[in-house]
Amino acid sequence: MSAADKTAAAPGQKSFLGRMLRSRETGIISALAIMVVGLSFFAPDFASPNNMLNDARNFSFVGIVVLGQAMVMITGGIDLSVGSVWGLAAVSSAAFMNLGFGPILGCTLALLISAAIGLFNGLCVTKLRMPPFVPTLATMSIARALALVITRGHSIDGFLPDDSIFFNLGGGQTFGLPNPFIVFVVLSVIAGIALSRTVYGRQLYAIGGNERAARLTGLEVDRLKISVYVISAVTAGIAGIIEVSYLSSAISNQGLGKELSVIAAAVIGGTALTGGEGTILGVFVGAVILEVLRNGLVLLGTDAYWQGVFVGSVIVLAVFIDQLRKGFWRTR
Amino acid sequence: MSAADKTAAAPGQKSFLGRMLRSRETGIISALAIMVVGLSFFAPDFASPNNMLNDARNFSFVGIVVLGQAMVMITGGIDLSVGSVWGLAAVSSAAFMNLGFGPILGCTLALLISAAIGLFNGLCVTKLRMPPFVPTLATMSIARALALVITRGHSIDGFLPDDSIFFNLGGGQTFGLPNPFIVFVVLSVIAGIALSRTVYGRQLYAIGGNERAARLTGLEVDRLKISVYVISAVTAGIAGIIEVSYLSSAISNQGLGKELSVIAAAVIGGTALTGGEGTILGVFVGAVILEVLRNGLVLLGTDAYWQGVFVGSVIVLAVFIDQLRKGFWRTR
Amino acid sequence: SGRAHAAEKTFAMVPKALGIPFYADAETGCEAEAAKIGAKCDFTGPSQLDDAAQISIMRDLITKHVAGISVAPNNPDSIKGVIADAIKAGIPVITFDSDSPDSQRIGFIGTNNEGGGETAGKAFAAALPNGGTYAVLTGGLSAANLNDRIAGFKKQLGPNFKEVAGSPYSCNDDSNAAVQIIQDVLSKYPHLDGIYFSGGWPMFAPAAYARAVKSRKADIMDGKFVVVSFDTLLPQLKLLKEGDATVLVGQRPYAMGTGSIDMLNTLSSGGTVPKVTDTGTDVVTKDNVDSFIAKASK
Amino acid sequence: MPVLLTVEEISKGFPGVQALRDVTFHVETGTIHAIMGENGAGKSTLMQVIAGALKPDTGRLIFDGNQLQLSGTRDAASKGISIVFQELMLAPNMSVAENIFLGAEPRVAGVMVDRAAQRSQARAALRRMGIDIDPDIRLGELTIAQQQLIEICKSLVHEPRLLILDEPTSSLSEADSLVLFRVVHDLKASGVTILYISHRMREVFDNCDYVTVLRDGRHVKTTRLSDTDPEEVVRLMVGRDLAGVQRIRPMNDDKPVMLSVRGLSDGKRYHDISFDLRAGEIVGVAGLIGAGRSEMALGIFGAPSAPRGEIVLDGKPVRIRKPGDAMRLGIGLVPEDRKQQGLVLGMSVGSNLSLAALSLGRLSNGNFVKPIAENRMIDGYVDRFRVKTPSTEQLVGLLSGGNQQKVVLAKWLAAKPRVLIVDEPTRGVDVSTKAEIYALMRELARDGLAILVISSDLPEVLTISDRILVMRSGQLAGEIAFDDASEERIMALAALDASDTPHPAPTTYGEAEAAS
Ligand SMILES: Nc1ncnc2c1ncn2[C@@H]1O[C@H](COP(=O)(O)OP(=O)(O)OP(=O)(O)O)[C@@H](O)[C@H]1O
Ligand SMILES: Nc1ncnc2c1ncn2[C@@H]1O[C@H](COP(=O)(O)OP(=O)(O)OP(=O)(O)O)[C@@H](O)[C@H]1O
Ligand SMILES: [Mg+2]
Ligand SMILES: [Mg+2]
Repeated sequence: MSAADKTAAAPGQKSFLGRMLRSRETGIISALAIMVVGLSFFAPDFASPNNMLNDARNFSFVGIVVLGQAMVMITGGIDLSVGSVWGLAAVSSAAFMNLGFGPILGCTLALLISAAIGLFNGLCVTKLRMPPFVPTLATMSIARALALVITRGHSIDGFLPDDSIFFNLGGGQTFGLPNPFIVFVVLSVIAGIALSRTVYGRQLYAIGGNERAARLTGLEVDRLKISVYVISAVTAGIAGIIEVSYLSSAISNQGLGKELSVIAAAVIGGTALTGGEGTILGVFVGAVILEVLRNGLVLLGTDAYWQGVFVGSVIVLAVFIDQLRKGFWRTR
Repeated sequence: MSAADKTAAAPGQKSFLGRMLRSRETGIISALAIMVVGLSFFAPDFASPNNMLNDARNFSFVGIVVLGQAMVMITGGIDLSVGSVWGLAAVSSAAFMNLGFGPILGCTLALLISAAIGLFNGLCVTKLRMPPFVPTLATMSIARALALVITRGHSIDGFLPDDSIFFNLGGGQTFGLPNPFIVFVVLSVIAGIALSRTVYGRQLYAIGGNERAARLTGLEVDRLKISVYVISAVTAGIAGIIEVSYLSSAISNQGLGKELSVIAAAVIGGTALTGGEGTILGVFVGAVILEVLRNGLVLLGTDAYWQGVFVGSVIVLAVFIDQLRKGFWRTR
Repeated sequence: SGRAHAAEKTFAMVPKALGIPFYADAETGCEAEAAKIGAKCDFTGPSQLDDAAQISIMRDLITKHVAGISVAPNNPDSIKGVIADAIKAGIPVITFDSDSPDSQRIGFIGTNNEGGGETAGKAFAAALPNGGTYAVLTGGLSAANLNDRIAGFKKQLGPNFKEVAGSPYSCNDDSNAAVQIIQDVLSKYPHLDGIYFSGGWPMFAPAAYARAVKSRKADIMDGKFVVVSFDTLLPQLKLLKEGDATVLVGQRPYAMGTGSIDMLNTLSSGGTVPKVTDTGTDVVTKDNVDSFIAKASK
Repeated sequence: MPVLLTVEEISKGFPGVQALRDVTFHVETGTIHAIMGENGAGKSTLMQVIAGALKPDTGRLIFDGNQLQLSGTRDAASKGISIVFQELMLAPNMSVAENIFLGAEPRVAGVMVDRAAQRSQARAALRRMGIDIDPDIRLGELTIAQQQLIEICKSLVHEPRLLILDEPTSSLSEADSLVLFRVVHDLKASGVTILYISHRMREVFDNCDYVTVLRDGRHVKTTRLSDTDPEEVVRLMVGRDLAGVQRIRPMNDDKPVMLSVRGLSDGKRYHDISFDLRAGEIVGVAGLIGAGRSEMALGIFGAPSAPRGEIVLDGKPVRIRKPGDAMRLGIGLVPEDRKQQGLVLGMSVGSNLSLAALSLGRLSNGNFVKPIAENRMIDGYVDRFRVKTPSTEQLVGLLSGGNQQKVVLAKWLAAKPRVLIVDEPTRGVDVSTKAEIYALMRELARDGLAILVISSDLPEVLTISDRILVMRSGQLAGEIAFDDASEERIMALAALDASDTPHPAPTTYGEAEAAS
């Protein structure tokens, strides 16, 4: 369905509603809608504008990384290194600024380091034919260690004067919306267009669907695959830098364990681990669901120890609703 | 090569050496051999019997769980919940014994709980057609939360008199070998025979190789898949219980993050995430490599901050050597 | 309305992460004290050590309008913003266990980790008057409180002490891994003079720990091998009594829990509290271990 | 003869497609019963219903006097019905013996596989079919043709009374088909009934007793083959008379050489291949299975490129390192295995169709796809090839085999190549579409396209080619000019053993095939 639904839209032929209902994301959007309605009812604070803005900021960090991860997964890969690259980018950008490089140069260098790790992953997957799990697991370990080496366990702060505009990136607002959220939306739109409207995106789906056929159709499979690992690492780097700006401090365990949240959001959003399937709208909703859930559980005053039970149950339920939707339209 | 090489041995036709060299595991065994030789040379303590016995105990915990994980992966699945099931089994067995249930009943109940989680995973994967990542991610969260609920963050100890035979399971030795290692070896032999010699094992490979074909050939695909998730959860439970016996204390974060070590060991051992490939010998070696590496880095006196860099590099190198071997025999 | 306590206050306690026995003791204290004064203790924190997740939870608590927050910051700098926001929203905030002195938090209750480390270092140096080689075992390499304990510890050691290569060793708060590291370290350095644990992880697995140090047990009893550990949990006390450790230095998490509630209650009723409240440290040796065991087992 | 199977009013629908409507007919015991119909007529669907792989929406099956209630393929197998599916249903990671006995392993002690017995029984089963394959070899290392034979071997393990073969010969050469037919006739002699699907008219008339024709999911007619002729069968299938495809003598004007291959060799599967291909020319490449034709074609296309030899395009030597290079130079390759190599099964018909063109930068503005131009192009080819699909958004994997083949062909024509290599272009394609494809190739050749057709279907090679290259064990065995071309000449060159001619070749059928 994926690619098909996105590209084809025989105009006028089908009603808008029909198309909406049949689209991949209906199930997961319904799951989100149910959660939002339920929470607004049981936790009145949930619907307050302030809380919504907080949520919007919170899901943006993971959300940005999910965009890159989704592209990797569409080609049939997986990137476990994102959490560590996030941490390394955070720490190295702060360290560069601490050395007096200034925000722009410092962040650029941090992103270049991230990209280099993505490049390494991509080369191992393509040129050395490793299963993606292996090099990304290795760089997960390596990048985290490098972050530790840079900080030697201490936090880096005071790298810029408190009134520096850099802190606006993560902490500030524009038109009343948190800046990280704006970055997330802009990147989502770019990624969405790239996946659904460009030749590049179409080729990624083809690689994930049938790599051999893609190769025999003349696609530069290796180059395309390398590109997604680089993109994934760069999105992780962006998240790390924005988080540094938000926290105004960098520590080596930033992004720790985030690879699981990121992959979970992508999978909940309908991205297949086997490749060839997934949309940006889906993973966007997936990222939002996870944060709304976390926020909702605190607002409902759930016992902290039980929260994991609810998180797990909602993940299964959300995907179950999605399956129902698919089943419904399949047996129709 | 895998399946064929394992089963086939047209007698006399091929030399033993030739078969060894062509077997799937040669590459990874060479990688291990290189490590062992290098370490014995640079860290003389490494080869001491005492250190070897310590290592044997240490890799057994993860090793036992890798056996179940390998079976899941051979059918094309993945089980992320093992680390949390490990923790839940540890905590619940200790809690049951604390309630005076006695070691046998307490451990049996803990294993039943583990099996129930595996059953849930299996049912979601087969009956609800979820990608394995989803339910096992959910139970990863749920089982960890349940362990927290049981302990409320405290550790459980003093659940049995200090001289109870139960503590022998993890801490004792038999014929001079640590008991966990013996359990690991016995379970490996059983799993190895099950995978390579029994109808059950062959059917697991068939499912991973071509699920549709397996289904249309009349295999009970759903039942087989459910069984591997149950087995995987039970191995995780066994590891948890043996760890409790070893530590004589249970805490909710036992097994935290172990799913990654377990999957890494399986992948390093040549198990494909796409299913249909993998051997017990391979994953056994995979588990050993990870522990030898950890132990070796300490014995070499490596800077703690840099260790992650070495761990990552060795993972890539080990798999690279494996690829070389494959490439060598492929172009032959 | 018939409800006498319509305004039952909810005070939130935010640890660095869930599932750590130390904070579980603080939670017990928090709940006991809250029950005493007819308030509610809402104990909630991130599932793992994560600055951003902790801040998110703080923001959620502000949204919920709790009556006060006591937090153990994962990172003293990044927490400043959300503390300021809470204060702005009229919610009093104090810190416990770890502090954020530059923030607008009203008070701090706990022990100074560096001070605790110094206590441990003093005991270590006293036990090894001639100095020697030593190793440090810690949880996560980037945990600020643990790093403070190590820094304080080292400050007290003279020039005749030498840290071995590879130290500090990190066990990531995993008892099994901690024991493995001790085994490895003792194989590599069989003549090590002392070891310092910045937290009690290996000793939370008493049987395994006892086996791991068995080869040096006689040395520990003779004072030729010195083991100084943070924390004073029951299994540790028993090990000390058995002669498997030299000195334990402990903080008082239960007191941090009760104290937090008292301070927050005072603040929410318009009172004032001191800037820093020291809950003090316990130093346990062979001489006073029995009284601690008696206290801990009751 | 007694009736073995009665199909009664079977209907089956899929989302958007009514595949079968009230199909009713009888199959007599001990006969070879052909099922024919155009692509998408519902043949495979019907066979899957009979074999228990699909549940019919309505209708009944009566087998040996009893009504069948099948719970699955295993149930059907235990009742005596086995099927060889149109797509291969094998596990590539397992050995040949294991595949043959999958789900029916000989056991010791209840749970253990008796590997010695499995191996020897597999060897015996292979020998009975006259196949020389080591039962221990990994299945994935075999060619599709060999895998197809293994698949048949596998279906015989249950000693079926009714054996269903869904296009078993589509990936076999004539010589390999003979092996199969020998087995089929042996089975018939031992009382087994066979349902046989094929698009090859001659095969059906040579080997079968009855034919049932389906059109658009409806039963059209069941008749003895001796009571009918190919023209009538075609008419029943298509619903109208088909214009014949004639051999057309090539014009003898001097067309420029488009592609010239010199000494191409990969050192393993093909050696020292040299030939010229002129603009507007259709050159056939014949040979036995495994002769190295496909590998040679891939070598030209750069997948992987041949280590030795020279390729000259338009008089200029070119270097082709990867398929992308070949495509940019105007070379296209329709690969032989559409599922593995040709299509992205999980993508829509439309996206598959435009993939090659998009990669060449057609239909896009910079990197942005031009949706309107793309849809127009897709609709154009779907109409022109009469691809049977509910919409261009349908997943290509859900189309019938023949329609998938049309999509692959269309995909490559949409890339507008100057040289087109087609490997088995009509594998699994019905007669009328075959005729269309031939006509289309002619038309493209007339417009100057140079076409190299690799085919194991002798009538096809004869019909379509201006001249024929024959390969034998990796080398060019010779070239046959238009006027000298005959099946005997080809076989003489392709096999050293010239007496091994495929069919008795009764002339009437041969002409009928060419004419249909
Ligand atoms: N699983 C499915 N989902 C949707 N449509 C299907 C499915 N299977 C078959 N169809 C459709 O049902 C129709 C009949 O298909 P079937 O495979 O039976 O044709 P066929 O006669 O075997 O054709 P061919 O000669 O090309 O193999 C086709 O239009 C096909 O697209
Ligand atoms: N992946 C492979 N591994 C091993 N041998 C192979 C492989 N692919 C092809 N071969 C062998 O290479 C030889 C040439 O195969 P190729 O497919 O080129 O022949 P062909 O003439 O095109 O036959 P076909 O009729 O099957 O298309 C055959 O002997 C075949 O068995
Ligand atoms: Mg068919
Ligand atoms: Mg071929």
